[in-house]
Amino acid sequence: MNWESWSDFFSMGGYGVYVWGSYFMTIVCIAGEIILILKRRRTLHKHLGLIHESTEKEIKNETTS
Amino acid sequence: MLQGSNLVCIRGDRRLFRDINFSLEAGGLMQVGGPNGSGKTSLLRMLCGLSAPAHGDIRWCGETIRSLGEVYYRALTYLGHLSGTKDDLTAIENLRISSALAGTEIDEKKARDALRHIGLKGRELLPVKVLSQGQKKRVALARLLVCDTPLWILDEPLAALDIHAIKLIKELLEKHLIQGGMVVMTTHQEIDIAAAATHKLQLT
Amino acid sequence: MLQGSNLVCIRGDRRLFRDINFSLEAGGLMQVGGPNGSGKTSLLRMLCGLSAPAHGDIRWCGETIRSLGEVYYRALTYLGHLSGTKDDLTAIENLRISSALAGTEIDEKKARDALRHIGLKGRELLPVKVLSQGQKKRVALARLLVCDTPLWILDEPLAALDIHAIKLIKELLEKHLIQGGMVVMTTHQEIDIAAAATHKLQLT
Amino acid sequence: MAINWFKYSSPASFYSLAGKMIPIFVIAATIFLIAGLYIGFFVAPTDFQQGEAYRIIFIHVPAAWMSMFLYVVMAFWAGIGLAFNTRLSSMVATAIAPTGAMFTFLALWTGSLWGKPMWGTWWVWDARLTSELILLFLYIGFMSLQAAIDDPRRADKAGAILALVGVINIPIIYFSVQWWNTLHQGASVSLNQSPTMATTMLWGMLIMALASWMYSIAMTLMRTRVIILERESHTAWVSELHQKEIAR
Amino acid sequence: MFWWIIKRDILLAMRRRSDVLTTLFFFVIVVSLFPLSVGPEINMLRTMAPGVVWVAALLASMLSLGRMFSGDYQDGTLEQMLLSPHSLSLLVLGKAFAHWLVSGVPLVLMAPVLGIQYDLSVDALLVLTASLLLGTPVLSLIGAIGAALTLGLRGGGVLVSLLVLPLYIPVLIFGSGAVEASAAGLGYDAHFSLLGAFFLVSLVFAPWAVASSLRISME
Amino acid sequence: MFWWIIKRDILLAMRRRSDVLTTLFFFVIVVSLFPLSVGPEINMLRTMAPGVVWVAALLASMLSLGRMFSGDYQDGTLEQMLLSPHSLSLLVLGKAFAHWLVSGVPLVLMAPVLGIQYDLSVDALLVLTASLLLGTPVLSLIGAIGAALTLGLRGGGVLVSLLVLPLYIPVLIFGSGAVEASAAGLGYDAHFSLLGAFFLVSLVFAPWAVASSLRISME
Ligand code: HEM
Ligand SMILES: Nc1ncnc2c1ncn2[C@@H]1O[C@H](COP(=O)(O)OP(=O)(O)OP(=O)(O)O)[C@@H](O)[C@H]1O
Ligand SMILES: Nc1ncnc2c1ncn2[C@@H]1O[C@H](COP(=O)(O)OP(=O)(O)OP(=O)(O)O)[C@@H](O)[C@H]1O
Ligand SMILES: [Mg+2]
Ligand SMILES: [Mg+2]
Repeated sequence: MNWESWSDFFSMGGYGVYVWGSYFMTIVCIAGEIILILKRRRTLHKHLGLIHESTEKEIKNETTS
Repeated sequence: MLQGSNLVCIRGDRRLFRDINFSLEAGGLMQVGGPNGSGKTSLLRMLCGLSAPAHGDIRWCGETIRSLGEVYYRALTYLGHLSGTKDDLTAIENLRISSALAGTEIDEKKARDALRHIGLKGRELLPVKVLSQGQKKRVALARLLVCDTPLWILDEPLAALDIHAIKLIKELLEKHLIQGGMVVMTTHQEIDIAAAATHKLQLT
Repeated sequence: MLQGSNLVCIRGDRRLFRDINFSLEAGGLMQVGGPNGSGKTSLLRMLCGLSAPAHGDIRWCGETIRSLGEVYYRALTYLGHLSGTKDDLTAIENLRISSALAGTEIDEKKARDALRHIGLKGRELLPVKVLSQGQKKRVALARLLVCDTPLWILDEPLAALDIHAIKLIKELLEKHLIQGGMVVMTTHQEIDIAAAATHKLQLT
Repeated sequence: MAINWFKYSSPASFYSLAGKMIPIFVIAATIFLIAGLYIGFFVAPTDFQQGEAYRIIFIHVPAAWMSMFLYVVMAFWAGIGLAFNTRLSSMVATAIAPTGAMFTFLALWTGSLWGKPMWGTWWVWDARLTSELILLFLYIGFMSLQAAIDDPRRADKAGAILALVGVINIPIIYFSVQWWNTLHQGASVSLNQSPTMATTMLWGMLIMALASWMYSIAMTLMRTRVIILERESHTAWVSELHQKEIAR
Repeated sequence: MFWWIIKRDILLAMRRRSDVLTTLFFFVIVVSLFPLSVGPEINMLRTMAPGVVWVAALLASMLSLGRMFSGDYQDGTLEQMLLSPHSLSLLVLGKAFAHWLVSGVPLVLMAPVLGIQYDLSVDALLVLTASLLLGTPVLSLIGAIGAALTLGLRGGGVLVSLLVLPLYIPVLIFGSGAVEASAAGLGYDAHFSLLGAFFLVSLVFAPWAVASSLRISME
Repeated sequence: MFWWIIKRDILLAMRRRSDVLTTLFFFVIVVSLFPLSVGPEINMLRTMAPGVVWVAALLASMLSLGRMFSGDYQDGTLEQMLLSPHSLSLLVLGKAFAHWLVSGVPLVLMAPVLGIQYDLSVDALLVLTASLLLGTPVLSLIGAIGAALTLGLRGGGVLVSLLVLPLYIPVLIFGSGAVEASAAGLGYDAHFSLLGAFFLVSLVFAPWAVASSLRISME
């Protein structure tokens, strides 16, 4: 075990800013990427819903007329 | 209202026409004819004030158009060989922006109605660059549906249009003329437009 | 010689046409008609190999045009909505360069004769940008006078031309057809061209 | 029995296959990540020269490796798409780009956070650093080019040409340390030499590299699935699929 | 009207979102090119920094000048603008403002980050950003004159730089001068007041000059 | 065919003689801007010189890329080129060559004069000129790829620099590196052989890449 205490762990021998800055940015990037993909998926599904509705309507129109 | 007297046009070392005189009253139509390169476009651009005649002058309500400046532009709609549409914008955006520039701001609904009327239903939201030649022309012509200027100067408004669209434009012009508007136009196609007074100006 | 089978064209999310079949023999004329935006230009560009059909194939002398590549281009002259002329060069330079690019080098005299024939006498040495709309179109069309390709694909060759020029083009096409050439063309104007066989392809 | 690869090269079947594979890679990535971090922070000893700051290595090096590796993979799939006109491989290439750009950015970010304590400056115009920056520009160029083109097929092909031309940059980055004598550390992991690092350190790094690898695959698959749906939104199978998903 | 023009130009820029980004990246890349070709000594780089950043900003702003009117000219929109009942000078001001929003503001925001790469002090960074904030609108306004004059001429893109660069030079000198003065611990008020004066003068005269050049170009 | 293309492009450039001159002036102005914004210490200027000249050459060559295909695209000539029975790669090579003649050669000729302003030695001047002579064709060839890829896209002018600059960088590094090595009295053979290698590689691959990009852009 390298660390005596939590504060020791967080200070990283005085390099805390640099080490945690790196890991923090990594987490931000990963989370950001995942969120972006999921958001893109959601908007896409909304869009698909619209297309779906419009084609259904067309089909209805064709059958009624 | 619109009067030209003794107009002369010189391009390079060539005199395209001289001593052109005309006067156009409310409800009047002037059809400028002539073979390719006879100076029709040059004349129309002069009437708009985009270029100056070598001699003679052009008056609107009795004053020369140079001295009128923006007052004249407020009464004028010009559609030339170039369409004035942005390839990257949609038809609606193009129409709204070009009318706003010309002094009439219109809302989205009105723009959409105009585009539908001119036969672009379902194409309102496409960028203009993917439209066909005739459809681009229609986007430009749609401005005539939303503007309220008395004087229209149209350079070959019928080029690239199909028969149906030509009929539409014909009706549009006739309506405008009946309401007391004025039209100056050129075309190489035969077209019969009913007007209170029709001048045919033949350039050679 | 030129055959299309089951051609389908998709633009964006719209199917412009499907199941287009035709076959064009020596001396044959195909007139493609239809309203604005019906896909005429798209079809013509496909026939040139500038874009690929979504389904179906196009054959020249039995082989698909993709596989023929440059061999096909040697037999083809295409004139589209765009003129392919350089504004800064003179009519003569434009004609000589565009024919050289298309595979037939011509000398100055021949270029000048062609331009005269098409009605640009006295304008041969002007930069194309000062020419009128119709004169620009004529510069582009002059290529038909000097090329010796069997297949001509012309997209609205008559736009912007005056009556005299239209007659000239009509005669030119008829001569080409009599000599065993093939023409595919579109136009919104009524025109009657005599040919060994005329197909009318109507798109909707 | 031979697997029918062609079956999976159709977007529709790839879509469902990818859907099944994503959880596997996500789980693998998580496990490796936890193991790597544990080794990195609790097993690996303090470096006698650099103190604790060296612990940045556990993301810096994997990120730097992935940034180059993903570019090559992207160019490979884009090239396949261009040569054989297979839609799926082009979509995969498009899907890789953002992840690759992200790793490049991370390599730059962590590198400069490491550089400040070690070299006393955030940035030097050293060959490797600069070429990594160029790599970021290449990724961004690829993405902006594709974004600037509306027609997806055209975007695929244009992007492929750019990606292929840009591949020359990869050897330049990799060998830059040997070609120019610079501040940045040379390769310390190579096949024929014994590693110069403490073994636990090396293990931590390698496991973290595996984690980022798994992560990249998972992200690529997820993004590819979205791209497939976007591009095929008008086909019958997509609307069927959509209905099924609504029903659920 | 002014707003319509700005709205339209921004809309056009947004339609291709990459536009704004690419001006920015151009700026970044040019600034990064210098250390590559000059070499990595940090002291030399630090002295060069203000000059390099300013030259890059100037080039980035100049490069996007070509787009300012040429699109409108080719598709006939400009003809329509000349025939618009609104004041042409105002329209032109709108276009210059839109140009600045799209090509100037991103540079101002990015400059500090690049300054860090050249190891500039915090003070110098602030002065650099402020000088760019005051200087880039001048570049857009002067640039508009050049763009209007070269309209429709072939090779306009390069010709415009020839016309415009000499006019840009005073801005460049005082802009980078301010940063150097601050880095050297001297006062830089004089530089800023001169930049401010340039800005006011160009704000008053440029729209008028552009409007007349446009009318001449369209004859 | 190759010759027809070259002849035509040169003819076009001559029709607007200012084109060639303006690329050149751009180059001259950028090189002269630096002493203005950096300050006049001659030692520093001498160290900067190769880098600045090379960056300026690169920017000048890049600026004229936009014109390479866009004119032909807009007026339909490019369509005709694709339908030409001649090999498209050859046509493209002709265009790149013409671009080099118009935008590269003048720079090569001008470089020694500018180098003198920065007080470079005769040896260094020779190496500078030779490196530009070998490097500028590579710039034209690589640039053609970027120009073809961005054809018809809005904001192409700036997008093309984003695509092309990263690819230019190796040329820049070795080109200016050669001059610096010679100024420092070191050997520069390695630099030149690398530049030569770049040239050959781009000569073989660029026309193909450009031809395919053009076909893609015209679909
Ligand atoms: C922004 C700054 C930096 C960038 C862009 C960068 C880039 C890279 C790249 C691309 C690699 C992988 C190359 C390879 O595997 O050979 C790498 C590896 C490495 N970097 Fe950095 N780096 C930066 C700063 C630093 C700093 C400040 C240090 C430490 C003082 C450092 C230490 C290392 C180490 C130890 C490796 C592993 C080398 C190996 O084992 O192969 N880097 N870096
Ligand atoms: N610099 C010049 N030197 C000589 N002639 C010129 C010059 N500039 C223009 N022209 C001529 O002026 C005429 C311009 O004609 P204009 O465009 O007005 O014709 P148009 O009647 O509109 O023709 P179209 O029906 O083809 O549109 C052309 O005949 C052109 O050749
Ligand atoms: N991305 C797209 N999305 C939807 N529709 C599109 C897209 N791209 C093109 N189109 C449509 O494809 C058609 C193209 O038509 P084309 O240019 O072939 O017509 P045309 O028959 O030549 O018409 P014209 O007589 O006007 O020249 C247009 O109707 C256009 O709206
Ligand atoms: Mg005309
Ligand atoms: Mg058409």
